[in-house]
Parts: sequence; structure tokens; C-alpha cells
Amino acid sequence: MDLRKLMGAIEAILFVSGEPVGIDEIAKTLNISKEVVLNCFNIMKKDYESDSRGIMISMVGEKLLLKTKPNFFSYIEKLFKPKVSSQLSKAALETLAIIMFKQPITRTEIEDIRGVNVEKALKSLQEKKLICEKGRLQSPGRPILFITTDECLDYFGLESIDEVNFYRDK
Amino acid sequence: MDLRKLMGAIEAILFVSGEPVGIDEIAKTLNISKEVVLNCFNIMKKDYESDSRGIMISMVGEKLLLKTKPNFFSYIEKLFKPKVSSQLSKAALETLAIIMFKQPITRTEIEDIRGVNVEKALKSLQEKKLICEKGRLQSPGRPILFITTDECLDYFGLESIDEVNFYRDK
Amino acid sequence: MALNVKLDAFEGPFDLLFHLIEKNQIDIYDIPIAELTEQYIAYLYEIEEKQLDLASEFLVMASTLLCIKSQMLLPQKKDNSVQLELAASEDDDPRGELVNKLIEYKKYKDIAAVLQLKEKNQSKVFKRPPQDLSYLCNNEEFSLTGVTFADLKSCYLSILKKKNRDKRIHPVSKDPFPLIKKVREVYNILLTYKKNVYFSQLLKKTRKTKLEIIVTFLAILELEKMNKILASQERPFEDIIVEIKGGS
Repeated sequence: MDLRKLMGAIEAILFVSGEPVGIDEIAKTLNISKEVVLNCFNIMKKDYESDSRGIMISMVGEKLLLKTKPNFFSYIEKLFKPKVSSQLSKAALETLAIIMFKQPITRTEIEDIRGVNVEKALKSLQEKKLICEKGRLQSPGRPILFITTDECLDYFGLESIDEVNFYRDK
Repeated sequence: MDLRKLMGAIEAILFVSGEPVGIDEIAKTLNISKEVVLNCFNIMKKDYESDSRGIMISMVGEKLLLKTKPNFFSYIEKLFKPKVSSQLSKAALETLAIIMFKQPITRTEIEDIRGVNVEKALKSLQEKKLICEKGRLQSPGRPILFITTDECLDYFGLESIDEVNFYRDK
Repeated sequence: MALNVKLDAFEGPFDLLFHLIEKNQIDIYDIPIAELTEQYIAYLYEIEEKQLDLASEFLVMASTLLCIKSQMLLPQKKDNSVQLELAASEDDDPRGELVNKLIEYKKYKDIAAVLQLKEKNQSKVFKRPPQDLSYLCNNEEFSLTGVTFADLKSCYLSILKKKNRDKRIHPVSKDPFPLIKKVREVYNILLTYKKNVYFSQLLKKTRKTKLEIIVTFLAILELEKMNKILASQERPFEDIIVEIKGGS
């Protein structure tokens, strides 16, 4: 295989992997020496310098990876920030809703209902003091139980948790 | 911004996203018209044809995305051993073909064309999110209407449904 | 006639008919219906002998073929005008409907073949996993502004609904008012008051649901049975007076 095709293969490999890929792994996969991989890397690095390229190749330790060029960061932020933010808000709202109506509840139980990891959402809800930890469940692993705080009830204009139960059954 | 820089920005955006990004979203983010985005797309498509590139740009519906070139499949397979999703059954493919060109369509109409029960095929297509329900027909029994999803074009790597006709007529 | 193909290989009666048509190089616009019917039915017999489950659709097609065959054997109705007769014989070909359906089916069979090819090609290309962009927003950066308790409740209900749809099972909600808990609660209230308490007072604290009212009543009956309290009523439908035993 000529150098150009090897460069294509390396680009494809690095593209698919979200993580850095070891130079030795690449060499083994393409049946070439590490020196040839480094050779490709040097040429690619130059090629990526073109203005028409939005990504670049870099080496961390003995690994290679592709990443976006920093000068395009503002567009990425503009396009994706609203999406990330709305995802975050949705996750937080859903998690809070589940805790509100199912408290006290463990993280696993919440994840079972939402179907996704809620670690981040729990953290941000705790930071905003909308939920807090309240003891542990007497079961294997003794998982932490979460409940809503008084501030949270207050925010939603609720006098006590009984009021939540009252509305839930309606 | 000149075309070359715009191309760089588009590459960066698509690289970050992983998933297809709407042409309108790209245009809005870069403050350019959809025509200019398409213009960039066409030039990029050519650029990516170079042997030294391992990825390509393609259009699905009104969206753009980056993917690896098929000729590097063997290396990616060797290195990452990706889970290759099971292929659709012949029954599912025939059912999907009918929905693609006759949507929105009811189950009975599909069965009339295929001459067999399509319940199972519909269910597996829905599970794979290639089709979805879209309202009901205003007729006795109010049967459910089915349409294809955006993911469907992506799944087959089709720019549009018309592309299938193009291949069929060849 | 070699009929050693399994029925599983066919997607339905149309598919099987096409197989026979192609094998015999039949002109689809001029199908020798008697011959085709014979082959089709012979095929079904063979399948049956192998004791495979024969889908009813295949039998329906057999009867359709037989019906067309018999129609073609019958003399056509004669019209007075020769021209009309000629025109009619074109339109009234009993095979017409079947041919149209076969052509329609063939169209989608071909499209399915294109799709299969495309699917195969796509299985060799890969997307990139979406980059984790959570760094774009701080963790606290979500907003509950304008979110009301009603929003929270409808959010909760829609999550439950989605979950039920996904799993197609119903969640068994845990009893919100276990009787034993209520018994303790009522007894504690009585202990603190240390005097007669009206049943309505036990419910006063907050607005109660029907279920909670019932459970509270059951708690009183339970405490009575446990000989812990004395319940009395001056008249039917009057408020129940609850008195703790051994209290002042």
C-alpha cells in the first residue's frame, strides 16, 4: 500500500475511535512499522494545516488522535451549546420530577425509570439545593436515598410533601 | 469568510457531532445561505475523494454527515471489532420498500401488495426506528398510518428516496 | 420438475409465483395460467408432505389461480359487435388483476433488492461517536424558570407513560399509606393530645385523598381491635370520637 492510502487508513481509524489510538496498534493493524506510521503522521499534520480542514491530527504520548481546530470553537459552541443546555435541563427536570413523586428513592431506581445515567443531573440538582441525601436504603450496597429539600417544595409553592402525595393520586 | 474556511468550519462541526447535522443549522451557525453550504458540500465531496483521505462527506435527507470510506472497513474491523448490526430480513426490506414509496400507508394496504401478513415486519422496523406511526386514516376502523423516519435514509446511506429509483432503473 | 426449494425461501405467494414465472421463462403479460396453477399447486403439495406449516396466504393464491383458470375455460360472453368483443377480451382478461398485482409486487421486490445492497454497503462505513460536549455548559446551567409544579407532574407522568410503552408492563406502585404506618401515626397523635379526638381532626392536617381517609379509618378499627383506644359515636353519621385507653 502506498503512503497516501496508509494515510487514508489512519484517518479512518482515528475518526472511528473517539479516543487516542496507540501508534503500535495502528502499525500492527496496517502491517507496517511504527516508523512508517510516524512518517504518515508528519505528512498528515502538514496536510491538515490547510484552511479547508476543520480537524487536525496530534500525538499524545505514544498515541494519535484527531480533534477539531481551536479556531472553529466559536461555531461549535454556537451550534451545540443550546442543544447541550436543553438536554441538561430536560435531564434535570425529569430527574427532579421522579424524585418529587417517588421519594425517597435511590439513584438506581431513578435510572431504571429514566433509562439513562442520572449522575450529572443528580449532582447539579444537589448543587442547586433542590434535592438532598436522606439516609441509605437497608439493602445490599446500602444505596443513598434522595429526597427533595424544603427549598424545592417552597419553590413549587408546596407546603409539605403530603401535598405532593395529594396531587399525585388525583 | 472565504469558502475554504467555511469548509473547515463545516468539517469541524460534522466531526464534533458524529450524527447528521441539518444544512439549515449549519447555514445559520456560519451565517451563510443554504446554497453556500451546498456549494461547500460539493467541493468537499471532491476533496475527500483523494486516496489520502479515510473519510467522506455525505448527505442524508437535508442533513450532512461524515463517515469512513468503505474500503477501509477491513482495518477498522481488525482494530475495533465493531458490532455489525444484524441485517434486515427480506420480509422487512420488502415492507420497508413499500412504505418508502407509498407513505403514509396502512398495514392492510401493505399486506395487499405483499400478499402476506406484515405484522412482524412492521414491528421489527419500528423497533429499529426505521418507520414510525403517523396518525390514522380517516376511514372505518381508523387504521394506523406508517411513514419512514429520518434515520431510515441514514441507515441506507441515501441522499433521498428518489436515489433508490435511480439504482432500480439502471 | 425439481421442487426442492423450501417455502421459507419465499416471502409469500407472489414471490413463489415469480420464482415459477422466472424459472419457466414465462411472459408475465401472457401467463399460461393452467400450467402455472398446476406447478403452483404441485409445489404446495410437496411442502405439505414435508409437514411444514403452510401459510394460509399460499392457499388463498391457489384458489385464486384455480378461479382464474376456470374463468378462462368458460366461453366468453359474445357481444353483437366484433369490435366490442375484441376490446372487451383485452379488458376482461381474468388474469388482468393478478398480472397487475404481480407487477406491482415485483416493483417493490426490486426496490428491496436495492435497499439490501445499500444496507450491505453501509455496514462497511462508520460514523464517529458524538463528542462529549457537556463541557460547553456548566453543571448548574439548567433553568427551572417558569417551571411549575403542574409541569413537574406532567413530566413525571410522561416519563411513566414512555416507560410503560417501552416495557409494556405496568409499574406496581408501592402502597403510599401502609396501614401499619398509619396505625402508628394515629396512635402518636392520640398520645400527644391525651384526650378525645374527633376522627375529622385526624384528617385535618392536610387535604387527604380518599385512600388516606379509608386507611385512617382502618387504623382506628385496628387500634380498637388492639384494645388501645375506645371509639364511640353519638349518632349514626356523627363524627367518631376516639379516646386513648389509659389516658387521662
